Amino acid sequence: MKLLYFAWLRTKIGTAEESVDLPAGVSDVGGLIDWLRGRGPGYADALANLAVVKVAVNQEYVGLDHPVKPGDEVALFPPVTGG
Amino acid sequence: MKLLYFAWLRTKIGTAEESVDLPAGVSDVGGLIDWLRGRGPGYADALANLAVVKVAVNQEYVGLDHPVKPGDEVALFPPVTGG
Amino acid sequence: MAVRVQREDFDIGAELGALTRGNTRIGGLTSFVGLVRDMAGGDAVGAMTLEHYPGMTERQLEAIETEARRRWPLDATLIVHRIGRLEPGDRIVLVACASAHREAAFQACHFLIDWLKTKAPFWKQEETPAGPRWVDAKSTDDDAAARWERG
Amino acid sequence: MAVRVQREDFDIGAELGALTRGNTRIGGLTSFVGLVRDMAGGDAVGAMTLEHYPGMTERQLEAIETEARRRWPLDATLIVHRIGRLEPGDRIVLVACASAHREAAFQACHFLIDWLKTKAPFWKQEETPAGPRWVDAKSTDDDAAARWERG
Repeated sequence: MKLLYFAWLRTKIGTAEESVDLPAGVSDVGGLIDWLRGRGPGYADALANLAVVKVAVNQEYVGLDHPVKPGDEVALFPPVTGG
Repeated sequence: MKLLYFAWLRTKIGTAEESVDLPAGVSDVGGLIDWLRGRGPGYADALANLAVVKVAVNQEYVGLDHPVKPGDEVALFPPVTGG
Repeated sequence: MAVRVQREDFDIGAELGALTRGNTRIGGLTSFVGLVRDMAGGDAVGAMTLEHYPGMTERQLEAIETEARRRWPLDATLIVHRIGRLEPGDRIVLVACASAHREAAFQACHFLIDWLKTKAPFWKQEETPAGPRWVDAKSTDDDAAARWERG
Repeated sequence: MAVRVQREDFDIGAELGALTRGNTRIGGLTSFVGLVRDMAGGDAVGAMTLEHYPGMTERQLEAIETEARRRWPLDATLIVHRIGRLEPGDRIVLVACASAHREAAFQACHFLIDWLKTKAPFWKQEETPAGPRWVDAKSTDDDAAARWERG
């Protein structure tokens, strides 16, 4: 699956995009975020407060219980500030 | 005093502007309109329904009880339709 | 802070560009352009002629603009209204408000056009297949203006 | 019905002129332009950089535009949003709605910018004397967007 990070999530994690295999036992966004937190201090810091993390799967906003599967594009980013 | 008529009041009265001496006994807008109605059928027709006649004295909207005096500019016109 | 009544068309880009140029406190610019429609009340309209009360029109527009600036924190406002003969698709009026905040810019612009429509002495005469016809004032315009009466 | 994300500035007059040209059903055109302010949260801001999520941004803008057209009778809509580095006074976004009726044009334009601000994936990073700073989402923007939730 493809993972995308924007704005300060990108800065904290240190990369804009990465490809990972769907980790064993992960079936939804919440599980994926738990797994990502274990990948290093940058991830743990970026994902510490989910109140300020938005998630899109295949370019649609979703909640933490949304399923993830191989091939998905999962994006994590802060609340938007355009306009 | 100077009298101005706009839109269909002008069409019905048949003139855009005229100068008249303040008629004897006329002291307010209502009195002036009563006097104008007697000047001819065009005036009477134009001023038949005061619900659709607006009045400005010296370029400010006023009511029928507003005083009129020599030298005033009195305008009569329908509800506005700009914009 | 400008009010103009003119026969000529206006250049929206030039007008709006000039309104905000050099003022970096401005965060939002809301504008409204009114255009001549080819249908009014179900009858085909060929063109219209706009008449106004010179002098009082400018005074009313300035008073409306002053009221908007009293109610909202505005950095710039503009009202341009055309008179004379206009055809379908022609621009009639431009109203624009610039402010640090978009909500003020929206509210003030909406207020200006609503009040202009019921207070500024302009009158439209439409050319219809049955001959010229003075446009009646609309109660929906009175209702729109009344929303803002509370001040 | 157009949505664009671009680095270049836009020409307001050309954009708005094109939006209404040839459609004489249109009676009103409301537009909003967002500009970079030189002050944000009390600190002087030199410039900002706008980042977005290519693909999802366009999808979100199109979805917002579709929702506006479902709610109001619109003849034309336009959203242009810039990305990249912008300086104080630069234009960020243009939103415009044209309709037979001015109330629909106002409501829809206001709705579009309010929803864009909370739903379209753009992020601003400001340059401040203390270094770059990601702009926080504003609760007032959430409140403005929430007004329109009822549908």
